[in-house]
Amino acid sequence: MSTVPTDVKTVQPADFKSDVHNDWCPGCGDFGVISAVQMALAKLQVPPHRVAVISGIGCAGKSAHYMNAYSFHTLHGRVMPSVTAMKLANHDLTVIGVGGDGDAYGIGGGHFVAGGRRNLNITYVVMNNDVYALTKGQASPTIAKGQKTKSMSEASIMDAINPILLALACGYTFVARGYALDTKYLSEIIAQAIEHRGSALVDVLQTCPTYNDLHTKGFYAGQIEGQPRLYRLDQTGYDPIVHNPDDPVEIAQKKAQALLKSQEPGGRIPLGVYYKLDVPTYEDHLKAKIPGLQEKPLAELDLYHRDITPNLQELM
Amino acid sequence: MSTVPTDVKTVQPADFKSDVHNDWCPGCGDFGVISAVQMALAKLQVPPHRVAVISGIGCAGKSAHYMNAYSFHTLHGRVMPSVTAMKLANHDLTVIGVGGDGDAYGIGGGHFVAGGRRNLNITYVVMNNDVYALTKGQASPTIAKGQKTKSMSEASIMDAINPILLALACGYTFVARGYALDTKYLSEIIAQAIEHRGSALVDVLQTCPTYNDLHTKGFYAGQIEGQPRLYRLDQTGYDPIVHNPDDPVEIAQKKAQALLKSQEPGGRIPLGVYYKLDVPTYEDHLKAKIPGLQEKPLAELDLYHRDITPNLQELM
Amino acid sequence: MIGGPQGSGLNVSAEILAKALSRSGYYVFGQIEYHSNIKGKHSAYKLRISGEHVSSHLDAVHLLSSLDEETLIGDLYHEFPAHRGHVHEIAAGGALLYDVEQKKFIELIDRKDIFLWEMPYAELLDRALTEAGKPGQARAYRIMTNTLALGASVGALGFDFEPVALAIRDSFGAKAGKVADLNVNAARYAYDYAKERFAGQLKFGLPAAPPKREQILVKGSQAVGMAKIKAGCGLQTYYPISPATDESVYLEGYQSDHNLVVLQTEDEVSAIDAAVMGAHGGVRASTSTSGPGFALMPEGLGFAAITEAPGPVLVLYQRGGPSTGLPTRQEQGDLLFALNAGQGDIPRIVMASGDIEECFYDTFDAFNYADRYQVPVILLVDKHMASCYQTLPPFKTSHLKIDRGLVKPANTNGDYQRYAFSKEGVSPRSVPGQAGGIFWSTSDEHDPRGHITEGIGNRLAMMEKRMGKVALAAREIPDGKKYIYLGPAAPQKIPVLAICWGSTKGAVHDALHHADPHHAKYAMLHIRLMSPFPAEAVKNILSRAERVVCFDGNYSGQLARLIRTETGVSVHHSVVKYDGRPFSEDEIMVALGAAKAGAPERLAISEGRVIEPGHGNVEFDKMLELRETNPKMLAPMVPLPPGYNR
Amino acid sequence: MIGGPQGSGLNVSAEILAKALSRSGYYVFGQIEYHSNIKGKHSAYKLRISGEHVSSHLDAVHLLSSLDEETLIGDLYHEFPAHRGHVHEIAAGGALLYDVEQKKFIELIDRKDIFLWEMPYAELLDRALTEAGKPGQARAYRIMTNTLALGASVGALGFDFEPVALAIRDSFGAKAGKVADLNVNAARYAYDYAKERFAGQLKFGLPAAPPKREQILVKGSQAVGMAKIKAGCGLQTYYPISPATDESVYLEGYQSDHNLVVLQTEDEVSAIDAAVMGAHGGVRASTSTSGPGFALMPEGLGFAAITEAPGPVLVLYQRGGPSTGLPTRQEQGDLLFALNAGQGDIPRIVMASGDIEECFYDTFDAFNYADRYQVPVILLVDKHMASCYQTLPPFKTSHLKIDRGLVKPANTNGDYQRYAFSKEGVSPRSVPGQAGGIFWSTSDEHDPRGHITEGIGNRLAMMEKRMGKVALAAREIPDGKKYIYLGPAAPQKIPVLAICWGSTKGAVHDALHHADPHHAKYAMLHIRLMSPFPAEAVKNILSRAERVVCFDGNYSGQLARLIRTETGVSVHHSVVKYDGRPFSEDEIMVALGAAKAGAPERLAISEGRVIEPGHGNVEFDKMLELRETNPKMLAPMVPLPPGYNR
Ligand SMILES: Cc1ncc(C[n+]2csc(CCOP(=O)(O)OP(=O)(O)O)c2C)c(N)n1
Ligand SMILES: Cc1ncc(C[n+]2csc(CCOP(=O)(O)OP(=O)(O)O)c2C)c(N)n1
Ligand code: SF4
Ligand code: SF4
Ligand SMILES: [Mg+2]
Ligand SMILES: [Mg+2]
Repeated sequence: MSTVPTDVKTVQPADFKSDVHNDWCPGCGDFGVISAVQMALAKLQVPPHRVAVISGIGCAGKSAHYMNAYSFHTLHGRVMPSVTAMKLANHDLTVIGVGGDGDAYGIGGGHFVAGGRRNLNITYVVMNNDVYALTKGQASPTIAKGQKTKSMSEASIMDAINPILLALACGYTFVARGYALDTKYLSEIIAQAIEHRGSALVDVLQTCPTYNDLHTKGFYAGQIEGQPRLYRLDQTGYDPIVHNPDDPVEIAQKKAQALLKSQEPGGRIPLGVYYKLDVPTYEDHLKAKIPGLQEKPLAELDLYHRDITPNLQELM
Repeated sequence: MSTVPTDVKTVQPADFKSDVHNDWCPGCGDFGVISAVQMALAKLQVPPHRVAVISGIGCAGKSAHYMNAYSFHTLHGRVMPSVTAMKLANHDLTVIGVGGDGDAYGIGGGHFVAGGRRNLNITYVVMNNDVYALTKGQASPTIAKGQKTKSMSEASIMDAINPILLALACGYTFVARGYALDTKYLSEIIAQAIEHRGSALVDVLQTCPTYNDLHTKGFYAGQIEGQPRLYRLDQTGYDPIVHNPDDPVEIAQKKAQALLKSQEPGGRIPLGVYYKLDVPTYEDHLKAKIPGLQEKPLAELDLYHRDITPNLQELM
Repeated sequence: MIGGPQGSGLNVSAEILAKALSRSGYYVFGQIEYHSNIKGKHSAYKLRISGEHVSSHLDAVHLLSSLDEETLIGDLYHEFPAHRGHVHEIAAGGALLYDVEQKKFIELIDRKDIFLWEMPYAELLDRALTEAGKPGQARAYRIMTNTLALGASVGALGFDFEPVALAIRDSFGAKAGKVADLNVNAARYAYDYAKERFAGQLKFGLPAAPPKREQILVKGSQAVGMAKIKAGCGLQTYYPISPATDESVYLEGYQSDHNLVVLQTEDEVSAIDAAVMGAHGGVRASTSTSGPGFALMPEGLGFAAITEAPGPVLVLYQRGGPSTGLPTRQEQGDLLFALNAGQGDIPRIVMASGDIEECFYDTFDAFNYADRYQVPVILLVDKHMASCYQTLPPFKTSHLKIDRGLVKPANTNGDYQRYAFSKEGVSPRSVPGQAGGIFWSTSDEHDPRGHITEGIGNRLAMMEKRMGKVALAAREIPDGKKYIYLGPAAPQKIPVLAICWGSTKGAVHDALHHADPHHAKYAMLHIRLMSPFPAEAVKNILSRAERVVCFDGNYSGQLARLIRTETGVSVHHSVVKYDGRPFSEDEIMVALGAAKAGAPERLAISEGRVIEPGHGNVEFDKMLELRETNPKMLAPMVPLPPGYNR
Repeated sequence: MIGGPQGSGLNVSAEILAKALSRSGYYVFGQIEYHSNIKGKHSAYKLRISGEHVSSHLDAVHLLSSLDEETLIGDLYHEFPAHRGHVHEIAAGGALLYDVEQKKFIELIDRKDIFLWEMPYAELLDRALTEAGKPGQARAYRIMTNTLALGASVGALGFDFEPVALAIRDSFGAKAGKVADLNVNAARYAYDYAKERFAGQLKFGLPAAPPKREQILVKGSQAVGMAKIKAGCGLQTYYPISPATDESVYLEGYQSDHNLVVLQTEDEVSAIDAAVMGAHGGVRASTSTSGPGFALMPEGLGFAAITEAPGPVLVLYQRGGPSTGLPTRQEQGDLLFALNAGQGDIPRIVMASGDIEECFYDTFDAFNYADRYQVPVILLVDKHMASCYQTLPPFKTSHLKIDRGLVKPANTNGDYQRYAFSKEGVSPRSVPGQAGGIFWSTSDEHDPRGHITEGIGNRLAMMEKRMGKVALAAREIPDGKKYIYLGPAAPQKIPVLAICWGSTKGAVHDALHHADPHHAKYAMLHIRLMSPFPAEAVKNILSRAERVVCFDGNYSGQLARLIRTETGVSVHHSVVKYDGRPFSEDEIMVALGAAKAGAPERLAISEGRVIEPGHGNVEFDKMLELRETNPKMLAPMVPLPPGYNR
């Protein structure tokens, strides 16, 4: 991998911090998520200039500005198309998508579906706060039926999207969940997601103290029948990995297992990796088809001296 | 239900046939699907003028013209938003969405996701032929990785969408699969879907003899290890019904069961109902909130004599 | 004007003051500038208080109440600061009310010509808290500073406290009680303190209060919402977006009262499609959005047009573009997009409201047009109009008539054709569910029955039918709804004609009213209907004008371009403003003055001045210099309200 | 012309004939009309064969080869028939080649002035089949009728068979062999039969073949595709849509040869966004679509513009609108939409190719503009241009130069600003992955570093920077790429000026070339660059013209409107065509004649005539009458090719 730094100095999380003023609300869970991304990249020793961060629009979408990396704060819901093209342009970059839950599962729903099918080697971190925060707290697709935050004018009468299950259905080959305020563990999950060869979704439970008074720090720190609401899958012996990627039976079973975990009775919420499948990526398939890509990323190939004589001859 | 015919004459499938010339290719599986819809409606004795058929764009999209009902041949991928609004405008109508697989799971993917969350009492019949037929057979989202129909310029390098699993993930409360050339059974499934109170998806395996030379009549009639490729779930003792809709555990289990059936090892394909959950519909929730709807559908209410004096007083 | 960080409640305070003044008979116009941010970034609210009707703001500030340092010296904590505070906006003889804690920045202010009024907010707050049994908690309750600043402003202006106390209580609604008491008390301490020391010093005091009347204090988004209710709208669809969301949230609050369904969709593609299908389904349907949302709607617009749906009504709240642009700032940049959105030739009606009153009546008419002509109707409003807050007489509704257009007669002998060619030019429509009214409908070109056909004769006839409806609307819609002209009657010459559209009308109207109430020198032509455009009438008026000055809140002079397209006439001066802020009354006169003095054809205005190309860079560099020469400052942090949940 | 049901292979036959003629030195122009349908509906292919270069079709048909009844009498099996066949299009002295099986419809034809040539296709086919060892299978192989018809046409024209035989073989590609032999044989039977009986009778015979040269036979979609390859395009994104898909399918075939990635996206929103981000990512990126797809792209366009991406190049294949409209028919209805798509003021370059050669060179230039000005570039083409098939000299490429615009210098001292204000007006760009080149980018308004800001000075400067790039392009792009003028040099007067754009150029060019080769009476002004518009130059030319006639393939006269917007000049006649078909050479002269004879300002053309309002309804009614008075006919069924899979 060309992501190994070329100079001696090791990469620190702080290297990924930009200088710009951060205008998130005090106490916003997004701070934790962006730190976790920075920690994960440092852990993997990817130099900042080999990273492209692509975010949508919303509070979460502002993340791109807070990263020191090639950063694109794109359009509401369009993280996936942008991530896709960036990776195609330069498959040697570490490409990370970041965005809100409305961005990813609402307006971006169609792209989210297609992104899973492609299995490009990218990571998508979704800051899931159950609301459209930047537009003042309307219901987002992850708010459950019957729930009403203080910002909503009425309780939701639609079912919530289950991001884990949706990602499984769309074909993401790495599906995980983290918690914004457990930054350290979140950074481990994100590091695994980046290391995973294929499309990785990390849905992050994010507190929005300004608008979401249901899913607060207190809520997540709560207990259910004497057990903490949040717990780590990797501490329960849960095995998310498909060991034989050629076996459709194992794939289906591992998906079913993840499905059951994602709708756990009683309301406990497992954190960690729900599902992981190692199969060739989209780039692998492209490389097999397009010889130049075996040598260099597209953006580095000389495409400017092509000879179209054969194309013309075909038409004679 | 106001869908019971008011006159004596019973409704026949032929009553749902329009007079217009049908320009599908000879042998197209779509003929079977549209017949099945007509048979289902006749079976349920819904009079044609109480039915709204809304289709997308594509070969499948032309269906609306071939139905004798209030018929809307809308836009590519926009079946769901249209279906939603028609049902909101008049919740007493039987509203049926029809469209291709590209329409539903490709360009319409985002709407498909949202449609599942809403759980309006509608039925969505998807004619799934693995190709974008009307644009001459490019890969659609349901073509599997590595497959190449004669119309595709190269084999797909993306995973296929599994419509059953996607629908489960999105929250459709009735998820089924039919086969275009088994019109009779398909009509039974569609009738059940219409009768179901909630959002119903019927994914129909549809042959496209012009472009899809992989999934042909012969293919579907084939055998796998001496067993027919297609078989009926209801003949295997499979129980798709969530018996206690208040029990999240049962819901999760029934979804997991459906997931496993939808990716059956060996390539056998079950037909029939994969999943069924009876919970209040979106209209039910709306009715609880909006008193007028308890009496009449929106389109029949007199909304034209509203008094806005209180609204003005609030601003004084 | 009150300036401070977002989330600190300054807009609430400003609107409380406006309400108190309105109830006392004053005419009020409120304008807010804020960032696309939830908490912390700078916001400023201008209130104009008058003894006569006003519809615009002024550049000059007479009393500035500062809630933070940024109001004083700008956002110098950025690498590229965006502004230098508001002190320079204070007119000579005006006053600055500030918190004693901001003292060190006051020293940087070099204005001998204004009053500098210091307030010990923390101390006053502490007094109120102590009374409420919470001594020593002033820091925790810092969020209440805005209430104290409100009290101080009122005191300094010498206005009565009681109406303000009432308005504060009202703002807490049903849950009034202790918190309201605390707020009223705190405000009163500040009021008393300020009144005692500062009242009566300002040379621009409050005018005499006009006689009390029934008046409403209303925002554009509320006017649109109310009109939708009155017009019988059954289905409103939307996807959240500034500044359009407010209207939908307003409507959400009335779903049960008025039997109205508000549908929050997954995106704007869905929002418009659902609205189109709602219209086909038999209800009046509408959607509201702003530029980024509208950018996803050309598809649905074409669909509505070709299927001849009776609607939807699409309210487009323009904001700063391009792209996400300036989400919370003013621009009138979507005129040409609205007129040309969608492939092919699309019949559409495009209206543009000029003020909050027009918002109400235009919205009502829009539904009638949609039904009568079976076309999509776009109503252009803008951020300024949506969020400005104005006193108005309550809307009259008794004369409003609903026209649902041609509907299928009950007996059509079983041979109903939804797209029949007809003498009226419009085909009677049927509503799904009726016996005998079945029809087909398609986004493809179609025959009278609604089935696809590609035949030439049918194509020609259908195109003429669809486009003919716009020509029909042009004939039927009365002139007064197409444009408003205030000036010398024909055949008299017009020395200077000021043309405007959208919210600029308020500024132009006020400017001319104050400068030349009888229109001896200046006439106003306000365009309300953009498609079909009143080309002949405009051409006639233009032909009488000696100097035509056209105001556009965008870069390219879109209305000026449209006028040239429609009439072939080039305006003499295209005045443009593209700095994300609305035209002020002052700026209108500045531009008219420059035009008379022989300014070039294109005339850009910003911050009260005519600007040269490159002016932006000069200002930009000045700001950098300012940052260098000023002490380092910290970014404002919004104090968390008590009980703030983390 | 050859007419028959879709899916019957008639387009293949026509193109085989074109290839044979082209290789023999003829100039050929092929035009196809087809339905949005896969199999069965009517299609017609016109081939114009000439001894000199031609770029358009004629209305009059000299030889009509009919593959079905519909070609003879129209689609009278519909409730509302769409057409009445093509027999009336045959010029006096022309001929109709038909199958003996169609005899009963021939009796209905009342044309004494044409030859009626009957062919026993089934019998001839049977002969060929028998030879191939498949006697008696003529019904099963009915699909081959088109090959026989091809042979018959060639025979009747008296052209050699050998080039045709070769072209037939080529059309089977590598898999030639027995099937190819069978087809050649069948064609030869028909050839011999027809040659013997009919050759030499037509007064319009083939012209003498020009000397053989290297020439290509190419469609617009291929020319665009080839130019993308030559320009170094690295990423092409698309979502299938007629008539744009052909280009992407063409490119898909060259992915491995040329290291090109073609990405089929989930929709057009994604297609444009991916293209924008590909451009940011360091590759030349493009997307292609038609109206319904473009309707989903204004969002991405604004995004490209505000982030100053070096692209993408967006090729917009116009087709019949509005909405889904007429998916496979001609229209030039998206000009104003392309120019105004997107909220706010968006810098963009909009080009419009006039013929297949321009398609090639314009596409190449488009990528240079995208890089040089860091703006989105829209290239307008249309269905006619995309699918017409023309002989041309092979494109010259040696003079083509790639200009990737300003890029960040290697050493920027760690303080690189992606959106720096610069003298050039364009900021040097960096490519992700480079050390020292990190930048930020946002769809919000931003500072030079790419971070969000809402400051006024910065806003003004950034708007000027972005819009200034279009002004820069206006200065740099040479005149010849902006417009083509053929006519008297200044200061001479121009008696009649014909203005055109897009594929209409071919018809205008041919018409003037034949009517007035030295431009004594008629001059041509073809507009190639729509934004920035060459306003001054056009104004100058218009000022010399005594009568200006502007041709628009749309309802509202979009180019005429644009000219008025940009120059203030109204053309004397706006000639519009909105019947879903391209202008023919004949129609140009008809319109020019009518204009000279004092036609009204708006002049609509269809089927070779000037039409009055209401003409469509008259034609529509005529068709109903025809249906009533003719025998019932069955809808055509496409014979299934052998091995057809069900
Ligand atoms: C096309 C479009 N529609 C709507 C908006 C307005 N908008 C800005 S942010 C946002 C919601 C963001 O919610 P989410 O993605 O959950 O992010 P959060 O703010 O909660 O972090 C919306 C709807 C937009 N920018 N573009
Ligand atoms: C916005 C838009 N993009 C593209 C198209 C072109 N288009 C028409 S039909 C079609 C594909 C239809 O495929 P599918 O939905 O699977 O239906 P099928 O034809 O296979 O029945 C496409 C891409 C369109 N009409 N609108
Ligand atoms: S509104 Fe919520 S999500 Fe947005 S910055 Fe504030 S706390 Fe964070
Ligand atoms: S192309 Fe395929 S899907 Fe379309 S009509 Fe023909 S057989 Fe049916
Ligand atoms: Mg969110
Ligand atoms: Mg399909």
